Amino acid sequence: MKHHLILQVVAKALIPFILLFALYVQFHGDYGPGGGFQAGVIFGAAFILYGIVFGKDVAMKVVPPSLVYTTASLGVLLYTGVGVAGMLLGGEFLNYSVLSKDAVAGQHLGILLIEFGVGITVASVMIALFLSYANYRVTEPGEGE
Amino acid sequence: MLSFHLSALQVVIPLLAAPLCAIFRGPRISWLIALAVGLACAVNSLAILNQVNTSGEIIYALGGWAAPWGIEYRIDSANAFILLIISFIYLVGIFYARDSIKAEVPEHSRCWLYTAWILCFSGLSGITVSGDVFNVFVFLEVSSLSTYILISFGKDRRCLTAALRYLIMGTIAATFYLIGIGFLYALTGTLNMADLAERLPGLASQNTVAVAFGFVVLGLAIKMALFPLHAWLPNAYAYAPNAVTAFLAGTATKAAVYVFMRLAFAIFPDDFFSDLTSTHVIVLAAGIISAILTSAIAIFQDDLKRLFAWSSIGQIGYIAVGLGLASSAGVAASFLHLFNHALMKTAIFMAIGGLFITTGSTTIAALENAGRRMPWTMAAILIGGFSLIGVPFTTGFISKWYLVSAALEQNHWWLAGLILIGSLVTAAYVWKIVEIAYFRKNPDTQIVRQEAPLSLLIPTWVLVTANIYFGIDAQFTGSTATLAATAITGITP
Amino acid sequence: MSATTVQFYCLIAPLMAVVLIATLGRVVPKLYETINASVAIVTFLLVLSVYNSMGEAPVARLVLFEPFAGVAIALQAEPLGMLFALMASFLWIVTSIYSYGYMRGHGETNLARFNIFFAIAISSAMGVALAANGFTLFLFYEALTLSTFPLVTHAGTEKAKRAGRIYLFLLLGTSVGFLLFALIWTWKLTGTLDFQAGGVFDSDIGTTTLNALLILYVFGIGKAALMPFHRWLPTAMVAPTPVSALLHAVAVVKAGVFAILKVCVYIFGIDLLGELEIHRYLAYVAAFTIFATAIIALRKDNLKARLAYSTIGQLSYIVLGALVANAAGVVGGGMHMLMHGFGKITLFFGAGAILVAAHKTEISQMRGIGRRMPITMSAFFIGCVAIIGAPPTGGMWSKWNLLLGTVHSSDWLLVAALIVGSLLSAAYLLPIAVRAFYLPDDGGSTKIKEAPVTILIAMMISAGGCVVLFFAPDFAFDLMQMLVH
Amino acid sequence: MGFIFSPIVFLILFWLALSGHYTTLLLILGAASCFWVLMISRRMGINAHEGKPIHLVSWRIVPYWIWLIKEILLSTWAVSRMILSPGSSVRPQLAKIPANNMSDLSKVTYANSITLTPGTLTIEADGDELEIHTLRADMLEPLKRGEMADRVRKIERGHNREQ
Amino acid sequence: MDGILSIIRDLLLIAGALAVLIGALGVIRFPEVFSRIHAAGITDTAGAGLIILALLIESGFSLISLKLLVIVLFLFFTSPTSSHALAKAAIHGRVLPLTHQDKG
Amino acid sequence: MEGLGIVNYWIVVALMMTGLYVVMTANNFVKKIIGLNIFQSSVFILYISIAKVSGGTAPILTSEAEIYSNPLPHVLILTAIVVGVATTALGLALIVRIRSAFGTVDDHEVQDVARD
Amino acid sequence: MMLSAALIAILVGMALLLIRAFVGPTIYDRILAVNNFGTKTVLVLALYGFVTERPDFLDIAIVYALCNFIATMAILKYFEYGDLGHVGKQPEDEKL
Amino acid sequence: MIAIEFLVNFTLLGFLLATALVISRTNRLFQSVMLFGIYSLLTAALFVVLDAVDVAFTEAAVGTCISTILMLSALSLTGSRREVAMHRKSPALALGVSIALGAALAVGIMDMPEFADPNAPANLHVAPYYLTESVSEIDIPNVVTSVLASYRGYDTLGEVVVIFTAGIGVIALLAGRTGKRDED
Ligand code: NA
Ligand code: NA
Repeated sequence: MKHHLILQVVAKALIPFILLFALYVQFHGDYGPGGGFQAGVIFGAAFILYGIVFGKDVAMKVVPPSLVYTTASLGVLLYTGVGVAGMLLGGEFLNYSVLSKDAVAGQHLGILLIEFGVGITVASVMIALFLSYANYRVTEPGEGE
Repeated sequence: MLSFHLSALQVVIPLLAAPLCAIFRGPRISWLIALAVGLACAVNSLAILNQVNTSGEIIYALGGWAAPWGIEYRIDSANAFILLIISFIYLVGIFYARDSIKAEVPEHSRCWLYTAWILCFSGLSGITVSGDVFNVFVFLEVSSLSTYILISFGKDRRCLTAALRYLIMGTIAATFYLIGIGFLYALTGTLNMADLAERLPGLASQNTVAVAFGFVVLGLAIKMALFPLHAWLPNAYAYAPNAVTAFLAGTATKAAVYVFMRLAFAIFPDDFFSDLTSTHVIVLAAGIISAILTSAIAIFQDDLKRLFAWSSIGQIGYIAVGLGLASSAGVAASFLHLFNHALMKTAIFMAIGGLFITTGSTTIAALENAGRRMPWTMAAILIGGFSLIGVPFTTGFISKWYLVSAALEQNHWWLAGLILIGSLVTAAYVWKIVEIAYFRKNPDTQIVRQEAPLSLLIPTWVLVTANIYFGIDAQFTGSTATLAATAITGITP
Repeated sequence: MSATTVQFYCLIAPLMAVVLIATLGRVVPKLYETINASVAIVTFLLVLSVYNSMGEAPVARLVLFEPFAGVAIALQAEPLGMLFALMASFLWIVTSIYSYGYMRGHGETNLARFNIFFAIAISSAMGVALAANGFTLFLFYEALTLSTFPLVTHAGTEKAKRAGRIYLFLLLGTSVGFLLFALIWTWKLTGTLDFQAGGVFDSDIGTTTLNALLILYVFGIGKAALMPFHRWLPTAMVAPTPVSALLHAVAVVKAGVFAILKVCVYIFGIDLLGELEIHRYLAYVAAFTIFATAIIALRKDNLKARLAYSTIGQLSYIVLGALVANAAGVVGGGMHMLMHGFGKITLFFGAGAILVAAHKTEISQMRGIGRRMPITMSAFFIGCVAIIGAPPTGGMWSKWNLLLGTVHSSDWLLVAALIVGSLLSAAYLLPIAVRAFYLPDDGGSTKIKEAPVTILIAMMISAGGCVVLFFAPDFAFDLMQMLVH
Repeated sequence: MGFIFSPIVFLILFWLALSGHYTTLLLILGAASCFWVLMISRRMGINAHEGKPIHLVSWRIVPYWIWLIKEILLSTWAVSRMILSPGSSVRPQLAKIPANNMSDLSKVTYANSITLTPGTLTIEADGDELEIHTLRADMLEPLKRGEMADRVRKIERGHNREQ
Repeated sequence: MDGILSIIRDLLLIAGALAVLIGALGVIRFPEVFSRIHAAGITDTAGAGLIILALLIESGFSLISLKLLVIVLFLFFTSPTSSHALAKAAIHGRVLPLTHQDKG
Repeated sequence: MEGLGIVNYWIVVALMMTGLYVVMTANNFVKKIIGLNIFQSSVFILYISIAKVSGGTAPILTSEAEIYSNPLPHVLILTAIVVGVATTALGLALIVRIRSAFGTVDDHEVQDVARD
Repeated sequence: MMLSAALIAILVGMALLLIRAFVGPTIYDRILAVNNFGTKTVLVLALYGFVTERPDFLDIAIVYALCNFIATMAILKYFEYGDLGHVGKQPEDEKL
Repeated sequence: MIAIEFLVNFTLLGFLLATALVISRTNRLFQSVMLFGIYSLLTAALFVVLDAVDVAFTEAAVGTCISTILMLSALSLTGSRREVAMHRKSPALALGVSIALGAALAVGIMDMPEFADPNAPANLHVAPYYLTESVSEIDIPNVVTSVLASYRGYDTLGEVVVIFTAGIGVIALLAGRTGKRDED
C-alpha cells in the first residue's frame, strides 16, 4: 500500500471528519442548509473516497454490499413507518403532530426521524451505486452476457 | 378508521412492501409479497370505488396539512376507476408472473424485479390518486424509473437500448411536464389541482398559461405514447419480459392518459383545451392518424410482441380521439377504452408469454399449428384480437360503439368512418395471426399438444372471460366510465 | 314456459350441440351428426312453439343484457323473423341428415370442429331472426360471419384460405364500415334501435341523411351480396357442400336479405322508404345484379359456381322486393326468402351428391348422369323449377308477389328485369337437368351409383318441401300479411 | 496526554465547532455521531498512527506553520513575478531530493509542504526520495539545502519526545 | 481599532484577490500542464489563505471564524494532494514535463 | 435594474435549448445523458429564479431579516435534483450494460450491431 | 466594498480558468482548471456570504471544497487506472 | 437585489451559457464530463446567489461529486477514454426542435411575473403561509426543511423512493446478485 502514500495518508486523516461533517449536516438541517439527503450524499462520498483511495475490495470488507442493500431499504421503511405511525395514532399518513402530546414536539420528532430515514437510504444507495459500478466486470458481446 | 385511510393505503401498502422485498431478497418471498400487495390493493381499490360512489369525493390531507399548503389525495369517480384498472391488472399480472418470470429472469435477479414492480405499481397508484401537480411528477418518476428497470430484465440484449431510449424520452417528457407546472406555479402560486382550477380561469388569456398547457400536454403525450411521440414504446414492449409487457400494456400509458384528462378538462379553464387553444384538434388528428397508421405498421411486424406493441399505440390513438372530441361522451369513450384495452392487451401479451414458455419464441412463425397445439393460448390471442378489431361480444365493440357515437354526436361522420376503417386495418393484422395459427398446416410435423402451463393460462383466461363478459354486459363499465367522464369534465353527458 | 323465454332457448338449444359434441363427441366421434340432428329437431320444435303462441298475442320482448342505457341485447319474435327462424331450424335438420352422408362419403376431416361451428352458426342465425333491435341483429350478424369463417376455410388449402380472406374482408368490412356506422348514426338520430312497425325516424330528419343511411344499410349488409359486394359468395364455394348449403340457403345469405327486409320495414317503414328517392336507384342496382349474375351463371361450367351466381341473383330479387317499397314487394321478398331456401338447398344437395357419388364438379361432365342417379337428379330438377318460380313449386308464389310489387311501383324497368331474370334462370338451370337425363353419358360413368341414403333422404325432404309449399304457402303468406299490416 | 490526542477529542471539537446549537438533543446526537464515526473509522482501519492529525495540535507545529506560511508568501511572490513578466521565464526541471529518516506521516507532510509552496511540486513520494518538479532551477536550491526536511523531522521528534 | 482592522482586512483582500488573479493568469500563460499546476497553487494557498484571513478579521471571533478555519485547513490539506495526484496522473498518462536540464 | 431580471429567464431558455440539442444530436449515450442533465438543471434554474424575491434572503428565519425568498420552489427542486441524479445513475448503468452487450455505446453503432 | 471587489476579481479569475478548461489542450489541463475552478467557487461563496451579510452559509463552501477534492481524486484515479475501484501496483515499466 | 448580487448572478449565468455551448460543440467525451462538473459548480453557486441555499448544497454535493463520479465510472466501464467524434447526426432536425422549444418558452416567459417581484402570485399565495405559520406549527428556522419534511413530506417520501428505485435498478443491472451468500 505504498503506492499512493500521500493520498492514503491524507484520506485517512480526512475521512473521519468528512463522515462527522455529514452527520452534522444530517442533524442541523433544521437550522441551516442541509438535511438527510445532503448528509447522505456526503456520507456516501466519504465512503467513495475511501473506496477510491484504498480500493473496492477493502471498501467492501468495511461495508459488504448486502448490508448496504438492507440499510437502503430500512431507510425507506423508517420514513414510511413514521407515516404509518401517524395513521395508527389517529392522524393522517405522515402526520407527525400526533406522534407526541405536543404537536410541535411531534413535528420535531417526525422530522428528525424521517430525515434520518432519508439519510440512511441516500447514503446506502450512494455506496451501493459505487460498489455496483466498481464491481462490474465489463464483458465483450457474446461473452457471458 | 380503515375507511378513512383507504386512499393513502393504496400507495402506502406497496411502499412498505417494496423495501421488505429488498431486505428479504428471496425470489419466492418477493413474489409472495408482490402478490399480497396485489390482493390488498385490489380489494382496497374496490373499496375506494365503492366509497366514492356512495359518499362522494374522497379528500385526504397527507401529513394532516390541508391543501393547498399540504399535499392532498383527491379521488372521484374518474381516478377511482383508473385505480381499479391498475390494481386489478397488477394483481393478475403478478399472479401470472411467477412462472413466466421464472423462465426468463435468473433467480438472483428476481427479487429486484419484483421490488421494481411493486414500486412501479406504487408510482402508478400515486399518480392516479394525487391532487397535487408536483406530487404527480414525483410519482411519475417513481413509476418511470421502475419501468426502465423492469424493461431491462428482458432476455434479448436489445431490452437495454429500449430501456435507455425510454429513459431519455421519459426524462424529457417529465421535464416538459415540470416546465409546464413551473409556469403554472409562477402564475398562480399553487400546485394543488383544485386550487389551480379555481385560479386559472382568471388568467386564461395569458400566453404563459397556453405555453404551460402546451408543455404539460407534450410531456404527457410522450408518456402516453401518442403518435408521433411514440418512438419509445415498440421496443420497450417488445424486449421487456413477457409478464412485464403484459402489465405495462395494461397500465403504464393509462396513468398518463388520466393525468392528461385531469389537466385538460378539470384543471385548465373550461374550453381551454378545445376553444381557446384548439389543442384538441391536434390531439384528435394525432389520435386518428395513429389509430390507422400504427395499425398498418403492425401488419408488417414479424414478432408478436412488437406487433401488439404497435397495436397498443394505435389503441392509444383511439383513446386520444375520445379526448380530442373534448366532450363528455368522448371522454367517457376514452375511459371505457382505457379499461377495455387493459383487459384485451394484457390478456394478449399474457398469452404470448405462454407461447414463449412452450416454444421459446414470440415470432409469428412460432404460431404455426398453434391453433391445435395450444388451443387455449391461441384462443386467448384470438379473442383479444377480435376485441381489438371491435368484434361484437367483446369489450372492443363496446369501446368502438361509444367512440363512434361520441364522434357522431358532433356530426363528425368522417371521423366515425375513419374509426371504423381503423378497425379494418386492425382486422388485417389479427387475421394474419389467425391464418398462421389455424390454417397453415405443415403436414410433416407431428402435432403434439403443448399448452402453456395452467399458472399462465388461468390469469390469461380470467382476463379473456372478463373481456367477453364486459363485452356483453357493459352496464357496469359503461356507467362507471360515464360517471368518470362526468366527474372529470363536470358535464353530464 | 312462456313464449318469451322460449325465444331464448331457441338460441341456446343449438349451443347444446356444441357442448355435447365437445364432451360426448370425443368419446364417440360418430355421434356428431346424430347430436346435431336431434338438437336441430329440438330447436325446430322450440321455434314452432314460439310460432304457435304468436297468433294469440304478440310475444313479449326478452331483454338479455343492456350494454348501454337504452340499447339492449333483446329478443322479440315477429312475423318475418318467425318465418326465417322456421326455415332455418327446419333446414338445419335436413342439412344434418345430409352432412352425415356427405362428410363421411367425401372423407372430410376435423368433423368435430366442423359440427361445432355449424351449430354456433345456427345459433347465430336464430339470434338474427329473433333480434328485437338493430343492435342485437348486428351482434348476431357478426357472430354468424365469424362462426362460418372456419367452415369456409375448412379445407385448409391455399384456395380455401384465400376464400376465407375475401369472405371475412367483405363481410366484416361492409358490416363494420357501413352497417355499424349506420346503426350508431340511427341511434344518435332517434335514440333507439328498436324495430318498430312503421319505422323509427321522425319526420324532421332530412332526406339527405335518410338517403345516406339507406345506402349505408343496403351496402352494409354484405351478406345480401348486392353488387359490387358479392365477390365473397362465389369464392366461398370451396367449402364443403353442406356448408355451401348453409351459406346459400339457410343461414348466411338469408340473414343478409332478412336484415335488409327488417331495415326497410322496421327501421324506415315502407311508407317512408317510398318517399325516399334513393330507393329506386338502389332497386336498379338490385335489378342490375339480377341481370348480370344470370349472364355470368350462364357462362359457368362448374356446377357450384353456377349455383352461387344464381344465388346472388335470387337474393337480389328479395332485395328488390324490399326496395320497391310496397306491401306486395315485401310479401314477395319474404316468401322468396323461404322458397329460395328450399329450392337452393336442394340444388346444393344435388351438387354435393354428384360430387360424392360421381366425383364430378363440371356441368359438361354430367351427361347422362340422371340415369345413374335418378333420385338425386329428380330432386335436383324440382329444385331448378322452384328457383325459376314455376309450378308446382312454392317459388311460383313468391315470384308472383314480387312481380306484383314491381308492377305496383309502376317502374317497368324493374318489371322487365324480374321477368328477364326468371327466363335467364331457366336458361342456366334447366340445361343441367336436361343434360343429365337426356344426353347419353360419355362412358366413363358406368361405376356411378346413387348417392348414400342419408343424402337421398335429405334431398327428398327438401325437394318435397318445394312442392308442399306450392300447395300450402298459406302460413308464410299469413305471416307476411301480418308483417305489412 | 494520550487521552487528549485520541481521535475522539478531535471529532468532538470538530462537532462543537460546526454545530453552534448546544441543545441537549443535539449534544446527544453529536456524541452519538462522534462515537459512530469512531466505530466506522476503526472498521476502516483509520485508527493507526497517521489517523491522528498530531501536526495540528503539537505546539511544535505552530513555528513550523509560521515558517511555512512565510515560505509560501515568498515563493508566491517569485512565481507571481514569473507570471507577470513578459516572455516565458519558465525553465522547469525535475529533480530528486532525499526524504530519509522519516515516518510516512512526516514524508507526506514534507511532500505536501513542498507542493504548497508555489514553484515546487512533488510528483512522486514513494521510497526514500521525493521527485520534485520546479518552475525554475533556483527554486530547488532551498529544498536541496534540506531546511524544510529538518523542520518536518523536528516536529515528529519533538512529539515523540513529549509522549 | 475598527479602522486599523478594516484597513488590514482590505489590504489582505487586495493581496488575496491579486493572488487569485495572478494564479489564474498563470494557468493561462504557462506553457504546459506542470507549470500550470504551480500557478494554480497560488490561488489555493496564498489566494485562499489571504482572503479567508481577511474574512476572519471581518467576522471577529465566532463560530463563523471556526468554519472559516475549517475551510482553510481543508484547502491546505487537499490542494497539494490534488496537485500531486494530478502531476502523477499526468506522468502516468505519458504527458512529459517540459524540462530544461541545464546542468546535470 | 429590475427589468434586467428577465435575463435569468432568457438564459434559462438558451440553456434548455442547448441541453435538448445535445440530447438529440449526440451519438454517444454518455453524452446524451450529459445533455439531459443540462436540460434538467436549466429547469431547476427556472424554478429557483421564480422563487427569488427582491431584497429577500434565504428562507432560514433569523431575527435580522424580514423578506425571504419563496421556499416552496426550493423544496420542489431539491426533489427534482434527486430525481435527476437517480435517472442519471440508472441511465449510466444501462449504458454500461449496453457496452457489454453490444461492444459500443455509440447510438449508430449499437443500431448497426442490433440489426445483425 | 473591498469584499465586492475581491469577489469580482475572483469572477475574472474564473473566466480565465474557464478558457483553460475549454481549450485544454491535454485532459490534465482541463482537470486542473476544474479543480481550481472549484477552489475559486469556494472563495466566491465565502465572500458572497459576507457581502450579503449572511455568512452562516459557510457550510456550503465546506461542501464545495469537500466535493471538489473527492471529485478530483476520482478523476485522477480514473486517469491512472481507468477504473475507480482499482487499487494495485503502479506499473513501473510505464514510468518515465 | 443589490448591484453586486446582480453582477454575480449575470456573470454566473454567462459562464453557464458558455459552458453549455462548449459542451454542445465539443466532440470529446471526457471534456464534456469535466465541463459538466463546472456546469454543476456554477449552477450551485447561482443557487446561492438566488437565495436557495439548500438547493445549492444539494446541487454541489450531487452535481460536482456524485454525478462526476458516476459519469467517470461509466466512462471507465464503457471504455470511452478515446475521444471520439460524437456528432454524426444531421443537426437540422435537432436544431429545429430546439428552436421551436425556445420559441415556445420565449412566448411563455413574456407574460411571466417580473423577476424577483415580491408581489408575484407565487410569492403571495401559498408560500407566505409557510414563512409565517411554520414558526408556530413546526418551529424550526429553516422553512425549506419544514416544507420539505412536513408540509410536503409526502413528496420527499416519493423522492426517497425514487433514489431507492434507482439504487435497486443499478444493483440489478450491474451487481445482479442479491448479496445473499447461499444464492451465489
Ligand atoms: Na507548489
Ligand atoms: Na434542509
